[in-house]
Amino acid sequence: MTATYIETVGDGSATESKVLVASQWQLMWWRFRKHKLAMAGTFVVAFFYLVVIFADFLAYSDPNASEAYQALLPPQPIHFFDDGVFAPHVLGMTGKRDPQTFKRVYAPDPEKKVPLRLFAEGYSYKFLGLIPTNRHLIGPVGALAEDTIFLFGTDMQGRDIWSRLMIGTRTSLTIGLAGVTLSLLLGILLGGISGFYGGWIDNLIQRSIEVLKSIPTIPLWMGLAAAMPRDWTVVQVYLAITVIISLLGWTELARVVRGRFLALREEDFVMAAELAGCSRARIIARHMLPAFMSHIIAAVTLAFPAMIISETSLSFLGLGMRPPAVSWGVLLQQAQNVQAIAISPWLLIPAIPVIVIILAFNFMGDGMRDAADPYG
Amino acid sequence: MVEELTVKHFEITETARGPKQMNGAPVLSVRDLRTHFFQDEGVTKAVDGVSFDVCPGQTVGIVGESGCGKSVTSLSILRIVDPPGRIVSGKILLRREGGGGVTDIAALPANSRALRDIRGGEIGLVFQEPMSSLSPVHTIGSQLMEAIRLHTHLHESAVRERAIDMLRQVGIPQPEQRIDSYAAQLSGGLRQRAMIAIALAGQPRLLIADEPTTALDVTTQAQILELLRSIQEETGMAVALITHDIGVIAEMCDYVIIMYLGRVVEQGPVDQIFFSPKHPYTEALLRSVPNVHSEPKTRLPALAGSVPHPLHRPEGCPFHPRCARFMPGTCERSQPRLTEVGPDQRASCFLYPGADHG
Amino acid sequence: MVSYLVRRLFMAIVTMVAISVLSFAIIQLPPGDYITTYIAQLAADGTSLSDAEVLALREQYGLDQSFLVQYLRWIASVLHGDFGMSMEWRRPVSELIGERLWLTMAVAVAAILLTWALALPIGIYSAVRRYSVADYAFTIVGFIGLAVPNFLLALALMYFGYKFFGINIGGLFSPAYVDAPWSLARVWDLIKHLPLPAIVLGTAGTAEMIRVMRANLLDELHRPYVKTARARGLDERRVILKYPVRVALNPFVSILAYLFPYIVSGSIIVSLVLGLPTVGPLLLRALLAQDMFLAGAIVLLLGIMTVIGTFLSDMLLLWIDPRIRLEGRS
Amino acid sequence: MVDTISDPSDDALLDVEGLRKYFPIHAGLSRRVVANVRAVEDVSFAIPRGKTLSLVGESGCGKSTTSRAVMRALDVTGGSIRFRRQSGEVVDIAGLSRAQMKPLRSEIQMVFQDPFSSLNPRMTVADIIGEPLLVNGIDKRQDRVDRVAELMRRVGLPAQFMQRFPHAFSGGQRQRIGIARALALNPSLMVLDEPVSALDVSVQAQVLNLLLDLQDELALTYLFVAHDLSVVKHISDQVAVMYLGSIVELADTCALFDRPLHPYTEALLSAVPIPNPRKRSARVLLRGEVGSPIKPPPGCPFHPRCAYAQDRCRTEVPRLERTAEGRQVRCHRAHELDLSGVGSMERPV
Repeated sequence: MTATYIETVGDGSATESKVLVASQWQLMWWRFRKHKLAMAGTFVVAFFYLVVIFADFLAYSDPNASEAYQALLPPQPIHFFDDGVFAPHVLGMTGKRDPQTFKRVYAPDPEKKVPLRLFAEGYSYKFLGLIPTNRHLIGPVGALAEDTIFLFGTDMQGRDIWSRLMIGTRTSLTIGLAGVTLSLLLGILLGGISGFYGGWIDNLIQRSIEVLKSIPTIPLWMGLAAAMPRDWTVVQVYLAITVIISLLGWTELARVVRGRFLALREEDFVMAAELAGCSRARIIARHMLPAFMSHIIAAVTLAFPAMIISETSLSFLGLGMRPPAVSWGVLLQQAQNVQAIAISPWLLIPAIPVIVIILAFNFMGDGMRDAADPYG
Repeated sequence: MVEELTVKHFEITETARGPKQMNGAPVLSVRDLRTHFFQDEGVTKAVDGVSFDVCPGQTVGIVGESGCGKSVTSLSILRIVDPPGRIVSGKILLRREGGGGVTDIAALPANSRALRDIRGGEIGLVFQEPMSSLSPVHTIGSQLMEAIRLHTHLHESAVRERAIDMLRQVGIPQPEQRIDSYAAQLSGGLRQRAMIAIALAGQPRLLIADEPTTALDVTTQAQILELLRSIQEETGMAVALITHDIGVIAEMCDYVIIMYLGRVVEQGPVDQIFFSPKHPYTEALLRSVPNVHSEPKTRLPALAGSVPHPLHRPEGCPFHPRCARFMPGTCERSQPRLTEVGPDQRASCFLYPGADHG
Repeated sequence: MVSYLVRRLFMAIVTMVAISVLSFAIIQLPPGDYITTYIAQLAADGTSLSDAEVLALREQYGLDQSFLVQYLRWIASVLHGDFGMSMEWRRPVSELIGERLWLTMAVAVAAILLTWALALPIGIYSAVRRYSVADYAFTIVGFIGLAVPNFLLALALMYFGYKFFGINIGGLFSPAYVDAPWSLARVWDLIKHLPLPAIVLGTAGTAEMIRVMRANLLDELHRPYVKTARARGLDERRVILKYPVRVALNPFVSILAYLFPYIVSGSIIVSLVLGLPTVGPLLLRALLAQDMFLAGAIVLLLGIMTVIGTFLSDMLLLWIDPRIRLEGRS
Repeated sequence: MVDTISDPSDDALLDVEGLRKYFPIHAGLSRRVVANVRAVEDVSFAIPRGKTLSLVGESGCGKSTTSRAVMRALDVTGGSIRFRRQSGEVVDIAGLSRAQMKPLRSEIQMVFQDPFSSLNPRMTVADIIGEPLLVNGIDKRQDRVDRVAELMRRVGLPAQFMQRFPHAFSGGQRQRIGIARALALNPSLMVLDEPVSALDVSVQAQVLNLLLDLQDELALTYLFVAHDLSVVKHISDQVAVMYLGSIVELADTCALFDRPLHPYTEALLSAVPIPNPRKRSARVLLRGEVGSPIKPPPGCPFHPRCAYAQDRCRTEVPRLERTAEGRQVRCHRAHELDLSGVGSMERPV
């Protein structure tokens, strides 16, 4: 008799029985995996955070070392072979004044070869913030002062854009991460309170969110950012900017958390748990949190782009991170002027990672949102 | 392999069967209809070789459990199956009035004028959930008047009159005011009445009612069934009633079609189906239905197991894993074909000669 | 319906109050106050004030009072149209803002209109022809539109305009009209210059709105009421446009309410890059110079503009969705 | 208005008296209470140990709210709910706090209507059925596993499916899991809230049979909530018919079905479609719609739809009266009306 209750579904192939005992994370992963763009986005994001971790190692010259005579040098492509022999090098630049415009014009000089090597010596830093070293991924063979490379060219102050980009990536992406974390804490706290207690407090928080969302954010941030004392250190500014931009992200996260909370509160299985004698803490930890963790992760991923855009925009305006700090926005400040870009288009290179990472986060978040509810 | 249903056997010129034979040739004949859903996980054969007739004035009941394909059948008849569903093959033959010949709805171009004239004009449709079947942002009247304009040539000034009239006919009190109501402002019963009015606006010769009372309370259900019956008496239209409720079938229908996993397992006049079922599924299904006449606190003769997921339809006779009269070596090998088992009654089961290919 | 209106109006007022408090906080936040700055300015001009004079000044401006009292005094004068003096320009704030506010408005409205004009048809098309080549194309373009911060888009357009056409495509007026008095010709000149900033500002919003419209419409397309509309013999095109599109408009319009502040925000930064004579560059300059009365006034006025815009879109919602009109009546 | 109707017999496991549950309606910006939805209004019934009482009625009649109030899944507005504990002690649980209810939870369990939302999709069947055991002090994992396996076998599920997730089961099987979870703590009272209405016809019968078997073996007491009168007839010893928050009639199953005393019961019975094409009965069709629970009609709440209503019915609220046979009915004209029931007849097939 019992045997007749066994589903035909259950007796199928190996993959079928795998599904039957799959936890929600497995089901979500299977679904996420099918989303090609999301997978690609995930790899890109992972790659960028590797850059964050190894930023100093990937840079090869001090991001703030400036040489006026090397201003606005164009990128130097790497040549891998020299007369058919594998000998990676870049060509040095010689500058001369254009007799008509009196501007400095640089041209690669085939005579001046700067040989490159892996794990070259360069400026000193602490690897992973712990181990003092001066080795970098690549660099000129000898640490001679005149042997310099500028893979992405230099800016107006003659600083190496490649190295600055590596360090700037670290700043911008950690600010994004910190801002998201802060928003998340605010969002979970306020959204959770809103959803769990309901009533007037829910009403108050919801109305506050409505008010916050209808305030134009950029002028406000600009005001707040401008109010930062000029003498603050880089770290203080960094923290302040993080707080300012996280003031945007939490409303959406709070909305997601509250919505899930309210939906779950109505689920019969939550009531069943209560009737079984589960404590409030157990119900939240065992029944509610697992059901919306995935939604929160997706919402967090989708909150990243706004954070990154905010930091970049503020810094671009000169109201965010300030030199000597380096961030994507600070780098793009150099590109504020059309004439400058027209003459030195490589100043726009820092825009590429901004766009790529935002795309990647959007793809990843989209895939996560689709996979977040494997039982839907 | 799936057996070919001989169309000759179902030749639509043949006189219709059932208690209302005097009504002549069937208004609708479905022949070997197959509607499949093409999804990532595989192909769901929601309707897989279904044939039946509906005659004027007749009420044909299509009954079955979840996943049997009864609703997809009704959507297929009007060609409104949403992707990834698609009619793969089969004929849906509509006999036009006054010797107007026969139209194969399945062969008409999508969104063609001819097809649109049939929708609402020849065949009306009423759905299960009246709330979601009515637009939340349009008034009842606007949807009803739209249907009237589409299928009559009334002068614009008369359309509203007519709409109010129709609302009154389906038993909506104060139709002059209700016509400007939104669905959310009406009770479930009134909504379903409004739905029926819209379906009848083009004076169709066939009304397909897809679980018209499932979402309603039992006393409201009684009112709606009564309304359908009286409208049918007045207009003589044919009704195809799709339901999972055996009681509703017994109350309303002349002819019954029992479906299981996309296939017709048995069809016949209502009396024979209830008092002389031939297919083991029909028999087991009828016996397992609780009844207000039964003795309290007695066990029901239950059917074992549950309906398999349509993606995992068993080989051979789809019912064989649950069948009490399963014959190993036969039932799981090939699909039985519908075969004559009584006067105007057919079943697809290997218990009866003619069900196999030979 | 009345309760909805009252609630929205109430929210608009609360939002305005919140914005005014925040604006005043911005004025107050920097270390020192108006008088300190003023004294510094006078000192730079060679005038120095005695302590008694400073105290008198402080009293005159109420700077010895609490934040609340100062705020109320500021609000009271703002309500009389007096936004105070700009320290940097030594002119009344209201005079400085003047037409820049209206131009900001014009740019924002142009961007919203463009967003609508593009997002609505594309969103509908993408949903109805889901997974078609055009749908994929729009989706990809939309993703990129979402990913490019608008100041970068502005830079890129400027760069290409400069590089390939040798023209400066910034500004809202041709040189001949920059300082000209208002006339029909000047308005027409303005209209001719609006599309570029509108595109720059509207891209991200358009991409977002296409996604919203597509997703909502996809949700609605398979509802039974669409099937019943089809089943009564309505033409496919009219089925889609009259029913699901109409229902999907609701979330589309409610997002508009949040689009407005977003676009006003964006206009600040885009104006800087494109050199538009809106309040944006003025605000940045005021902030960098700590010209706080000017900055506070701009933030306040922008806020009020968005509140009005949001309120108008709420009214639009009321108009298109009978469910909101019916709310509270049953 | 107080009706003392049930003399609490000694063997009653559950004795509900004068139960009321109002839901306040808030309006305006201040969210003040402008009215109450009177979901349950003066409901009284008692269930003897080992018996089944069904609450029937149409949507919005208050049957589900009543069952949830008995479970104390919500706070009650008034009345008493006396429950006889396994220790023999009788407790009025109507006023107990959350903490005070906790020790009683194991004795009153529930089976839900929706087999999909009632099982946490993120837990294995073993965890779902084992959770009540875990939180009630059965700490050893092996003990729990053994008990879960036993429970699964008891409800007709193969124990080797323990590690599967709910999505691997069909609706009927999920409902069995829900029953096993409810049984885990050896309750004496089971509240069954429409346990078969979401199931296919063929599966419905299996679950009903299972419930009947379990009651026999474990001497369970059922409070069964349903809208389907055929199902109710099958499972119940007693039936209470509800209309607009009140019980209008309560009687032994056969008595109620054969000879209803309340006009609403009569209408309800006659509306049930009979699965017998030879018996297409004439119906008592109700006019109009159910009244509003916020502002119920004056007098008898059923009078606007009642075919037998008189002037008195329009003004005076009828009291719940006990008849000689131990039936209860809330109708002014109960003693003079001769109403028809479903009678009995041979089944087809």
